[in-house]
Amino acid sequence: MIHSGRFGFVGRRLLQAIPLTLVLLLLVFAMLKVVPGDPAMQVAGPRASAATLQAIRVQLGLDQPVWEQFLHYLGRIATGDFGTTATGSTKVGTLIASGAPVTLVLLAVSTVFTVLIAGATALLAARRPDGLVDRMINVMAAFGVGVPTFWLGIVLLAGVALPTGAFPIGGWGDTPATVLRAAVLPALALSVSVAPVLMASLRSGIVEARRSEYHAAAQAAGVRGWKLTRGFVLRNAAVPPVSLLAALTTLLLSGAVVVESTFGLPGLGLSLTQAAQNRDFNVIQGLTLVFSLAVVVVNLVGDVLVAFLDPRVMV
Amino acid sequence: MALAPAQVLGRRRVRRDPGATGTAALVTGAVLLALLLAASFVSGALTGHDPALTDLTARFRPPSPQHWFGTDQLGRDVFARVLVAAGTDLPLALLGAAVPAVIGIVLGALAGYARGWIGTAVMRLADLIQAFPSYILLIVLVFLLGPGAGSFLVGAAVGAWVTYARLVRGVVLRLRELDYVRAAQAAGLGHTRVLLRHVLPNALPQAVVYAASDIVLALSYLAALSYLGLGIQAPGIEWGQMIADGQPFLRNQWWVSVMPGLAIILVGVAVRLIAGGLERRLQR
Amino acid sequence: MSPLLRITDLVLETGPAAAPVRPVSHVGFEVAHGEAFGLVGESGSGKSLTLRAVIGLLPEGVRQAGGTLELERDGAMRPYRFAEVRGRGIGMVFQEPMTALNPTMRVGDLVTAGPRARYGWSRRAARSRAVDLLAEVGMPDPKAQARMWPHQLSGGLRQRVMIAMALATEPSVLLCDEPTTALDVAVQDQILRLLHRIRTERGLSIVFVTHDLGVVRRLCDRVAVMYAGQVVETGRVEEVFTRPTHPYSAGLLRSMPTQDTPRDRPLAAIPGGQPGAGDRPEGCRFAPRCGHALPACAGLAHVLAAVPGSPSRSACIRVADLGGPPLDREALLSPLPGGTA
Amino acid sequence: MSAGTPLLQVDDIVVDYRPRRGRTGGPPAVDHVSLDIPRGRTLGLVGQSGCGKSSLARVIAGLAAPTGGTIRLGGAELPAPRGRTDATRIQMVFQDPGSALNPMHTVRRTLTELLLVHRRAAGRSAATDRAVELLELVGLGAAVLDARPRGLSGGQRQRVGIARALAVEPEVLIADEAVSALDVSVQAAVLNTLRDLGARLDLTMLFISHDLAVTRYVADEVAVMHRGRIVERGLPDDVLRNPRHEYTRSLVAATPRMDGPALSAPEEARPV
Repeated sequence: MIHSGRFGFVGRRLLQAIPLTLVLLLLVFAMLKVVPGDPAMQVAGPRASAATLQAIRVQLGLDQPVWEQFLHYLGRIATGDFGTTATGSTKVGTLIASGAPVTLVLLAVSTVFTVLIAGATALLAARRPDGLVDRMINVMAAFGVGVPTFWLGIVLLAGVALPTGAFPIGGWGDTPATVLRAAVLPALALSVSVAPVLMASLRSGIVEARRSEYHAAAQAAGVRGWKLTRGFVLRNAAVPPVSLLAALTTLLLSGAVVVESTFGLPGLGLSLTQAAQNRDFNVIQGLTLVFSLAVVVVNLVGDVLVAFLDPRVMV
Repeated sequence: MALAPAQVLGRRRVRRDPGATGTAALVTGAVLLALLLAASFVSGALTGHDPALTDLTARFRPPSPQHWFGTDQLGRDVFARVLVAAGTDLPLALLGAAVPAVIGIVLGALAGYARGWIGTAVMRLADLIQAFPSYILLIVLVFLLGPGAGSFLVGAAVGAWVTYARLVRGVVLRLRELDYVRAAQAAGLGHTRVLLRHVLPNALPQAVVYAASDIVLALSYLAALSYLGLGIQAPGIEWGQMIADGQPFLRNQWWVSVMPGLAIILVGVAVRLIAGGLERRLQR
Repeated sequence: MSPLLRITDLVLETGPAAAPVRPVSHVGFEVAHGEAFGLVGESGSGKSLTLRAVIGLLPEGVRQAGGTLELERDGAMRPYRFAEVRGRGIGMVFQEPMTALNPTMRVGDLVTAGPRARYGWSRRAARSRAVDLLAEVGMPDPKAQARMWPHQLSGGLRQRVMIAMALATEPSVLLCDEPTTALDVAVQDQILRLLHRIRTERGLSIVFVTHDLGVVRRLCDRVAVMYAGQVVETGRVEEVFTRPTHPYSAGLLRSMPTQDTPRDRPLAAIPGGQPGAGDRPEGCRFAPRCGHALPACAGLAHVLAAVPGSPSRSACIRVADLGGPPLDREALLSPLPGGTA
Repeated sequence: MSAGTPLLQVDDIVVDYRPRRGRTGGPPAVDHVSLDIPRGRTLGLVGQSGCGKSSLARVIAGLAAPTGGTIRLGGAELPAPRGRTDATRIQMVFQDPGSALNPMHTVRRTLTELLLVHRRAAGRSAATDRAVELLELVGLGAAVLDARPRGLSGGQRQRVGIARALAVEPEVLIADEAVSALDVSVQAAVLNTLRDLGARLDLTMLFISHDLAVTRYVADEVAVMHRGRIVERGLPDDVLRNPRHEYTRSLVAATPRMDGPALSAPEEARPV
């Protein structure tokens, strides 16, 4: 009946996500093969003798057939073992565990900012389509998209954090209060480049709903005020932005990588940048996997949300 | 490159006054970029300061009539260096948008027109690539291919074509059902001719307008990569790199790091003008 | 007795205030109680805009620049404010069943949205009233269909939901904007019969906009023929269709093939095309295409005058000297060459 | 309608859009249709949306391959897909004036491209002259040569559509709801042109429409299509005045006529 349609749809999306994840795992694993240079050499150093190199290769299981190595790799991933960092001091797993909360908080706060900024400006812009306010907001939006996140971070540091001291000029907090305070500026920098996309989608959703025949039909039937706006405008205008949410979260995630280095936040983004700078393969492989799996999950959540908001999505 | 913000902004159906044909915006934008690019070759003569000349006596001069953007930690004129950097940033940003544009348009048109397995194959590949957030894709490529312009361009090509492909495929799928395409097929014109002469020309305008705003994205990715030390390396000069180099002196000499960002925004404005102008010209 | 709805001297404008364009200029007509009034014309004649002006739902950029809209209340014609009549005196049905129903709302909630807002029906009362309304418009399974979404219904059923939604607030006038144009002939017939039944059962007046002369004949008692933003003829349907008093109505009636149109001669098409809102000539707007035009017609002020020997009213000054209606008599048929419209 | 073997012979055509295993229950879009049109005559095909008339038209025009059945022109079977020359032998005029012409091309380019590709004219100037001839044939002139579809009225666009179909000198012209989207007065003018061309060029035509009266006026013979099958065929006045098949009767009764009964007339008040 009706409901099975939606849960059926969600079930199908889940099934579709599994092959995608497997392919991602394969790709990330394959990265090992593409890396220039010999992994064993990286461990033992360039001057190691052929015998030591061979021993390391056996120890790392590099001599086994590829698909066996892949299964072995899957086994290790399942238990959270992503290998050790280049310096060998910490396990990549712990690095991920410590960095994840920072990145998650940053994403959460910037998502809140993005929704607030986009929501407010969209409602303002949609009040009089093509009016002065609407055109001005569109220009600012075009600006926002063009402003590099890391530069905005620096301007916020120079213009707000340093002079007022109200916000730390880098690093993370340890209590919820200090964490929030540390997250405000980076999250703001991050959301300014993403909010315009959500704003444009919400704005066009509202304008189109107001210009639609079902809106006129409701008015003709005497529906007015908040009932009209909620039931016939917002409910329909929310569909396009929600379907964009997954893509926007991916944008935020992507931006976070840069913002974390501007503000020195100890998140997964900073680890990824540092790993790239120090050519730390295991960290890159582990983080790439974590990030892409996160995107798969976010897309899934996005599809589910759309399915519940828009009954036509029964495909 | 996961989702190009400009794509959504570009699709506004706005009733602009029919008078403005968009040429004014188009010309201003293009002239701005051309001037910036030209200035990058003669920045020394233009500003009266040799961008590479270190002069420790002139360290950290704030912005002034002599030094519009002030001087940096080695006493070099920041404005002159910003102009020189344009010679690196602009061409790479243009290429970073053009390369994926070509790939995306071709694959998108094929996926839309041929449908069948080609269509699904292209779209599955697109889903896969979009599973990697753009910076992560770039950073992994830098790791594999080493820092520098090369990995940026490969990253742009691998990541950004997806949006073009989706845009063009959508348009081609719609155009394919229109009567005039059916009429061309019925009149015995071969599929290649119908696709190249009748379908693509009507799909290109939207792709070109988007491409114009994709340059802004490509520039911000290039600058970010260099800011992270994974893009343009010294002795090359690039805006993101300049911002990163100036960050340690942010407390008292904010201009060293802040000023190069203005150039990026100026390019963003110019390209936005071009995109707006193009859109209005093509809608006419 | 006084009519139920009266529109006088309606003027609609669009474009800059300094140099406005008038898609509708000085349109007037009356609709009696329980009467089905047809507003017929080709695309661009302004019929749809006129209908939307009656309930104040003009598209963005179009504004009412003149004219009065009156509804009869306790014996007197009184101008009304749109907020007063929407969902009370006047209801409206739209053309595209696909876009006229809120896609994210169940049919039952949609149908009772009006009365819940206007009369404060409770949720429970609304649910049962919804089923009754859907039954009244002939839905095969009202209880189940009340819980379905619009996109799950066929075009014909969606149009019935549209009608139920308009009837829910007990209007005295139902405005219909080409509700059957997008439908199949068989489904259209059912909807026309439904509208006729509801009109007789509820004593409802209907204002029906269409380009289809057959539908007007089928459903309407009186009709107004619109051309280039003006009413050029108005009268009882049998009268206008058999003895047209305006060359455009005559030309329109002749150009539409019927079961017994002679098949060996070309159709009497009207040469040229209907002028757009921006480039309408002075005086009689049909003059450039009219076989009977005189120089005087170009300077003509538009007036819907009575016609000697016919209950219809016409804007053509030559009706009398052409020997009165029907203007499409063989004698009058100036050789209308196959037009190159 | 004898006159030797008919020019167009359509035998036992089936069109089924459902995937092979999903074809249980319910008829295919076109369910074993056979029809033929003698040279120089016009067959009218009437049916409501979804009856399969457009699917049939696209198969005959070579735009889609049928699931089953054959199409013969002048006795010889047309292969699917058709080669360049075979493709020109049957041409189509489409319904929607808004999308019938390539919005970016001028009328000149739309016509000359076809004339040059199919070598119906040697060189650009010869192609332009031939294009003007074609435009005059359909009641337009050289004035519209350099206009883009945006600058033409609905009626003019449909006329250019007819000129385009005639450019490759087809043997059969299919008009698929070619006047349905036009206003009544414009429709009459285009119908006159179609009838006039039919006579002057001795065109063999398949005129497809949902409008009974229009089809009766244009066609020499009328076939009625319902749920993928031809349910009735005969002379226009017979099919309309005394329809034999139940569906045709209901179609004629449901079609509102300018000279038909009003619903308020007493005998019409049947329950809904």
